[in-house]
Amino acid sequence: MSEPPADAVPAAEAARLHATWSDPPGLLGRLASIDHKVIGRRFIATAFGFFLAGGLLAALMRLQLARPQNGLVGPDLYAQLFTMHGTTMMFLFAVPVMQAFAVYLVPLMVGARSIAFPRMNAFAYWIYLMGGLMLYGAFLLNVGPDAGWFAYVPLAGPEYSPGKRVDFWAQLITFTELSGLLEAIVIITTVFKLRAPGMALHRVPLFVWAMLVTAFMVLFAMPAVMLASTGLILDRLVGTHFYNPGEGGDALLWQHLFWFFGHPEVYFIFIPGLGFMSALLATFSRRPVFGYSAMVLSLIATAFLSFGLWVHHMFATNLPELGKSFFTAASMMIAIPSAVQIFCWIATLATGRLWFRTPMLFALAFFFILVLGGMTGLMLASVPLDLQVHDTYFVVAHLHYVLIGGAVFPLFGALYYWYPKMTGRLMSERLGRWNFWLFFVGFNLTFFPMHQLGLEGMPRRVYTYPAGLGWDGLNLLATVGALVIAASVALLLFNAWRSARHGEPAGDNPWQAATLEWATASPPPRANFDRPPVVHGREPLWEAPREPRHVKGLATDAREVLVTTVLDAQPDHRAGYPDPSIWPFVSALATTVLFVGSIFTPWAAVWGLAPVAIALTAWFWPKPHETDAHLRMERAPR
Amino acid sequence: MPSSFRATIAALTLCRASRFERRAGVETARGRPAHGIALLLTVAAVLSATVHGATGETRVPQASQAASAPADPADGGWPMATRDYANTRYSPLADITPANVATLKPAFSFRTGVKHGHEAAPLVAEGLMFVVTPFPNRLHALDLARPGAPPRWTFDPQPQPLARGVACCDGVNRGAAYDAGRVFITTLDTQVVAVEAQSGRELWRRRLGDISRGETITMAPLVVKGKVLVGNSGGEMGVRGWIAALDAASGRELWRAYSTGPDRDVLIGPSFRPYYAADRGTDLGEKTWPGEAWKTGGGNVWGFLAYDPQLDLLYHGTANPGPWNPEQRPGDNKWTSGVFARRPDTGEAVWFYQWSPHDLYDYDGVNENVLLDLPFDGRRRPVLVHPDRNGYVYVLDRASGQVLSADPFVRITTSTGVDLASGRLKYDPRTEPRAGQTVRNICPHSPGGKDWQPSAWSPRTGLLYIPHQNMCQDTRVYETSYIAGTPFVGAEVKMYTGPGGQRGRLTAWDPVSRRPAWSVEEPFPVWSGALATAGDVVFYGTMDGWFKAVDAKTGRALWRYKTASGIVGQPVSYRGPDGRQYVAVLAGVGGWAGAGVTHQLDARDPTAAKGFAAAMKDLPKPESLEGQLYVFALP
Amino acid sequence: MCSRCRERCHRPRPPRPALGLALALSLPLALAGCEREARRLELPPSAPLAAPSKAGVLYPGPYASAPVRVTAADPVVRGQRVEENAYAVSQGKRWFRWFNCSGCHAGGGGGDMGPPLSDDRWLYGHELPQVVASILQGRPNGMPAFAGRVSEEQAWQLAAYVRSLSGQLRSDVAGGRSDAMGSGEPEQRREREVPRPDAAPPTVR
Amino acid sequence: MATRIRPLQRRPHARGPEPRTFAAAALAALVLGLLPLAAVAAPPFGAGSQDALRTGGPQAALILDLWRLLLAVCGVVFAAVMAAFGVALWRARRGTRDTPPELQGPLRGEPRSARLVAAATGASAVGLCGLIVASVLTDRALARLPLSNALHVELTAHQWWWQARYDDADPSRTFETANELHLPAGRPVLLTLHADDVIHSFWVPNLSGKKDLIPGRTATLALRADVPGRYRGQCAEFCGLQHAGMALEVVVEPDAAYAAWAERQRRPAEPPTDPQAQRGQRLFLAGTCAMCHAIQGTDAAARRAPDLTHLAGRARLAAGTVPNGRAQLAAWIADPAAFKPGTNMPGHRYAPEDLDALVAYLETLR
Repeated sequence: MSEPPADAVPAAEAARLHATWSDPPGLLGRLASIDHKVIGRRFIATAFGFFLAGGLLAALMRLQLARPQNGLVGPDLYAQLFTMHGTTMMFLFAVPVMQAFAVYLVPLMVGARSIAFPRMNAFAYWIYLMGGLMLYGAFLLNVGPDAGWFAYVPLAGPEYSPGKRVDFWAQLITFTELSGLLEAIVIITTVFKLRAPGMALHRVPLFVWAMLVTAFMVLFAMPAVMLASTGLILDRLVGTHFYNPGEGGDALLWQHLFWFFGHPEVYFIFIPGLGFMSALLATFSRRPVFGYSAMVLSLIATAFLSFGLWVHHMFATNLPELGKSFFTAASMMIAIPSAVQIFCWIATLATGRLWFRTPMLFALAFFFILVLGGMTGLMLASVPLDLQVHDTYFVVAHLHYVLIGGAVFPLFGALYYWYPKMTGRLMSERLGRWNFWLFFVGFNLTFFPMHQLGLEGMPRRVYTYPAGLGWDGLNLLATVGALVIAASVALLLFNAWRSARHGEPAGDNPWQAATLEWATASPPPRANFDRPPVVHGREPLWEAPREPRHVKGLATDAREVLVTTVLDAQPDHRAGYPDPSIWPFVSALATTVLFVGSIFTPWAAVWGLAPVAIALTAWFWPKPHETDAHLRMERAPR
Repeated sequence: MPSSFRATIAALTLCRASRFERRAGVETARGRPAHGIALLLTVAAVLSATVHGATGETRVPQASQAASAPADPADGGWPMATRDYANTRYSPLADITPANVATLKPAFSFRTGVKHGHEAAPLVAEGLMFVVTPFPNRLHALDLARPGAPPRWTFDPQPQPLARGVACCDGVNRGAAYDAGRVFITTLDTQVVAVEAQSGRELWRRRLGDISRGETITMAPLVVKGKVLVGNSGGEMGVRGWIAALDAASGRELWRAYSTGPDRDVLIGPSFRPYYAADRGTDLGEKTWPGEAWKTGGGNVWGFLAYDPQLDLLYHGTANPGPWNPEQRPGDNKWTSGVFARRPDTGEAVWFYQWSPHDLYDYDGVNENVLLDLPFDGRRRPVLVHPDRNGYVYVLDRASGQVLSADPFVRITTSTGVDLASGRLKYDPRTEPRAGQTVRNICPHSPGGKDWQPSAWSPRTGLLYIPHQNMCQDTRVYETSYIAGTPFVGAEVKMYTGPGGQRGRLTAWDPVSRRPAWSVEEPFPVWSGALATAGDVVFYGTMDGWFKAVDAKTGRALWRYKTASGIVGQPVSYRGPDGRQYVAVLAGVGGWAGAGVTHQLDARDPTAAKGFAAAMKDLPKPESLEGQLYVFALP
Repeated sequence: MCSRCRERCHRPRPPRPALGLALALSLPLALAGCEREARRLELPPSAPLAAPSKAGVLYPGPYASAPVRVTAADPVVRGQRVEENAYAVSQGKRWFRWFNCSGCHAGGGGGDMGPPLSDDRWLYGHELPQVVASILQGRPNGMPAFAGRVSEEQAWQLAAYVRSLSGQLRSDVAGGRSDAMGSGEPEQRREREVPRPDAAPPTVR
Repeated sequence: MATRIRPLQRRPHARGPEPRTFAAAALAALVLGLLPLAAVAAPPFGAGSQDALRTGGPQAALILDLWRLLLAVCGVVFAAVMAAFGVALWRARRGTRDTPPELQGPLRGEPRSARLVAAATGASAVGLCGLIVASVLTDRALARLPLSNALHVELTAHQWWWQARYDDADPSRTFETANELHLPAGRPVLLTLHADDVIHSFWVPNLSGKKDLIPGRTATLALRADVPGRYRGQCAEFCGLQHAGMALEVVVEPDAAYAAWAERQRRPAEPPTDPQAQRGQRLFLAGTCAMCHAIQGTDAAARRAPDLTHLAGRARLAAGTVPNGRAQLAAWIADPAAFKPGTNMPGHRYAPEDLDALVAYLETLR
């Protein structure tokens, strides 16, 4: 496999392709870029930036809680800290980073020239970035949201959250919703229509399946929170009564809407994690994951079930008992598809040939942490027990076990795994192991004691606690653990920064993995594949090559992609592909003005629309030379 | 008999009668006037027979003969706000009839120069008309004998201005009382002042309450057996209600009965025999309240009082418990929103009945009690007819306090009826206010099916003419603090028009057959009192400034006159020194219902004036906010 | 929101290369804080105010001719700038309900036993110190004097809220709707009522 | 802790022209100098007084039993999964980059793995059903707490304190208290829960699970405390600035002691006899205090802050956060924000003798 392929592309053709798919030069060109790899890299870097910011806030909170009656942070700032931490991690890191990886990887993994709706993809990124910067800008100006990432009304409502803090939060939700929904459409379309010929649905890599399922979940869950946050901002700004029990609204309505989104949201963080796991385990076990169909069905089942258990966040409210029992059952039953996947992976490990590299270590840690988090999840699903541990540190422990164990560990593994593809260089293995072990130890040190703290009665979201209740030691331990995590993350950053220059050159396929992204250069050329591959099985790079190996006939002097059918990925037609454009960026700017303006006046929804309309018109305005080029390439079907 | 001759006789009788009365009142402190009255009654009976013989009918139900004692049926005067002890507001004058009322013309007029709601009834005695204004409670005596009735004197009690800040519903006054050559007025800052009728000289004055705690007096006093009876207002300020008796001659306080608290404060003693078991027990005025809530529990006495000389019983309602938010006062909250029968000499309570136990909506129980003798189950019974704010017309045996009947005269969603066995109002839990919740469709609204505006009773038609409103509301109660001198309400209210689309009504109610005979609709609440006359004409005023006359038997509109301001006063009818029948009313919009206009409240706030300002925002701003007396007569 | 902050917040976010610059620019602003959003939870306790002579009773104040003692140079207002601070105004709203102001002036300020606060007539002056003086000193026609009964800080917050009822405050500082039965437009949605010059303290009507 | 003033939050930096901490400290010192330093009566809360694992009543005990069952089952499952995982790791062959990928097995199908996965999945499903049953049964058992002769308490949560009204069929026997519930041991209690402003959550882990108090809604919670003792509860739903400072003390005592306590609570406050306390009462009634607090037996009847009729009988001030003693009381009155930043109680710069008198009065409210 190491020898150059027999049908190597002539250098001239490669150069032409490169020129065709390149971005225009200069700063403007960068802003105009619609290359999914560029956008994906930016997306990932931005998400990690927010991860660091959110982590810093968490570290501050842990320092405040290190000892009882600590005076480092007052209640006002603390409320902003935990709100910003939760909001950042959920809306600005966990969901976007998964979509970011998808933006980078999915087109490569399905063997596509690029991503579907590339300008929309760029627009989604810019919106996300601007939303995040808006939130942090507000935070720095002391306009940081302070009603919790869940923003329960009436505390987050107009009467008890004066000023504009919660409005910035609600508008951030609008930003991330918009970005998330657009990305979901982009990913779904890419997976459905731009797969390499031959990659029928039953040959789609598990990671791509996970991202597809996630995208569908986003599509169904996000509108709920979009409604909810729009209602909130209308209540606050216009004086509507969605959540005002005094005028026919309901404070509990917010909780239903929020958790109808909020619980699936946990799964659209977790399911991509499962995708990472499958990718990593296959490569480092040197075999395909056992039980492909079971895995896919489990993903889909998880997605469906995840919409049926939002009420377990609300057991302490006064709801009918029968309903609660139903949600107990649903919350427990969702463990089954996850269990199936875990068992399949164990079977994979047991029958594989294990290669313990850093990505694999992160993947293996998943088993310990996620299974533990899953167990506490079962406990939280039980109504009576939840009534004791709900809103205590037990839940804090649980959710970090599930989200960090289920998503961040695989994510770090994924970073180590795909870093060479993105940069062409491997990350340092030695630093990676240090990184892993520090993270693993620090994580457990921080969060395991919180189980005990919660059972011993420590509620969440308290900026301090009295001495003498038996919480002091465990809190200190947790703070020490948090510092260890901080050290570990610093190491990761250092590793990434250093390896970008000094890392070992990776080559096309440093892990000898099976999926299509490794079939091209590292980092991949502008057009992804000099010749788009044709697929004959689930593990295209592991299977013996079969003819035809490549797609032929796509234009090289104009942007053109091959569109295939949804189920069997039969070549369907060639489609012209958009050129880079500055307008998505301008549109995002205009949208930002609209969104931020509507924090202060509802009229922004009127005058703010004008620039958005202008930018969108310019974006979609047919350019004669593009139309001509596409017409030139048109051929009658033979 | 030619009518001019009849008039002369009547005028002569009037002059003699008043002279006689004055002398009797001055010379004998107690008891003596009865002789005079008896004498007068004889004369009157003869005269009345001749007068009424012409129209030739007497109806079965009668205003209690005994109860209407001091007001001589033939006497064309109007000595107290409701004319007689029985609260009938019935004038025996019959010159004005449905046939000629259309020719009624203004005779003279008088401007008071005051801008609050003029809810008072002008009084007529000794050839003078006494007009008491709202705050600053000036008393004007108009000389009826002189053309144009120019003021003879004006008495200014100079009440403290800050009383206006604690008066819940505009600084109104509901009238004075005349007795034996003296006029008694109450002032907003809780004083009772006795003024010599002829000269306007102050005889005595007495302060009965503390305005800095929110206490005010708005009611019309009643003079019974040489005692001036008054009660306080301030149920919206956490003021503990009471009724007090002052010696009419000296102003000395003879007794004071509270509406809440231990029995000794309420003047409940061994002779207290309430009809229903729920009202029996010791210290219920304390035990039906949590903690010390009774001390700020309201139960004020600000409605019209009634007196039955035969039974020697004084009847007075008690107002709503405070605060409005019922959750702050679990229990029956005795003795609020009910009616007491007391001995006027000692104040001792004889019986009590609670219209609205644990009142949920500010349904004060102070509406007038009209004392009648009605046939009930085949026999004539002394009864008390009471159209309550809670929407029922009650008929009680006024000797025992037994409820004989209770029938809705408006649409009611707050209760489903009155259990006659236990006497208890059956609340509808669907409209029960609960803290933190907005309860919708509460009918009638807080001012009730009918508020203070007194009804009139015509013995000729056997109908009770109830001026009332037809409105509903949404309420949200919340926990409120008692801070002395500030409101103690704990409720926000939005009012709106009730079913049918008209906010006001004049309903003619037949208490025997227990149903309305007819009803006239008005766009605005009928916030004025009613007047019934022996000529079978019923008068009332509207808040948009019309003074109207309708046929007592059918409700047919007969006549109307547009005044410069809305009418919330009480029309009266009297025979002038010239022998003619006059009808008088004060115009001057205000009161709770008119506060939005009077005080230029902001109707954009639906809770302004506890909901009334916005519900009345289409009330046209009158030509003048100042009060004006209108007196009408046939040409 | 302080106008500085508004400009900043309205300004579209620069792209990432300029992030550092933006952060550097916003740092001084962050240090200065955005006046609207500050929660001054630790203000020094108010100085004692003259307490009324009779225990437990709100006494009416002197007539309006009494000198207005409170001025904008007052340390509390100078330190707090209540009318630019959304939290202070919202606290004022809290006190408005707590101290039964709403009982006399209605929940939305439309007036009841007391005059409306949401219109253009200011019987005793519409400037913040004048409103504070009205609250503390009382007014002759029934407004009790709250000096000694509320802390000075509370009085300023109350006054700021009272002014918001007629739209005198910036809409981003004034409060939103209440979690209660609606009592008119939320303060932040109210058009500013231009105080009428002719509204003078009424004599006895 | 017992005798020292211990602010929940130390001020990070003094602000303004005069250093406030210094002023408060000076004031407190002054008061301390004037007052004989009374020993604080508040028994300190020890470890375990707010602890779901140490139960004081049947509701918490039922949940604790369920917890133990779930812990055991989940522990076994976790151990089994980890064992399988460990065995897999331990037994699997090792590979490297150059290990040729195994494709044959997966293509042929792997019946042994399939059987094992299916069996494990089936076992999980059965186990989960068991857990659901156990959970539902516990839920039922919780709902079946006998409520005959139950004590009815209306609990209203405010930012940031608890208002309690002990109901009685006879309304004059109802009484109010705040932040400290006394419950008779062994007698069921039915709590009716309201919220005045935002959502709060009632939670006394030693006695029962939590229940949210939601504005506009009414919830009930039944519990029984069998083991006498002092328990600590805390608001468990984020409710704003002083969410952390919203504690609730629950004193479970034998019937007789409870009855005596309740009888004491029903009585209005005695009028003070000592001239200093009388002066304090006048200050209380004439000042800001009476605008928010109530003392039965006086004109103070406001309801925006805890009822203080029997303040001196309580172990702690400020919603369970400050031990109750003269010095602490004085410091709290002078500058509440030093203890609970964001509290709605204003600070007071009383003259020392005034503060002294006020505290002397409040100390009489037994």
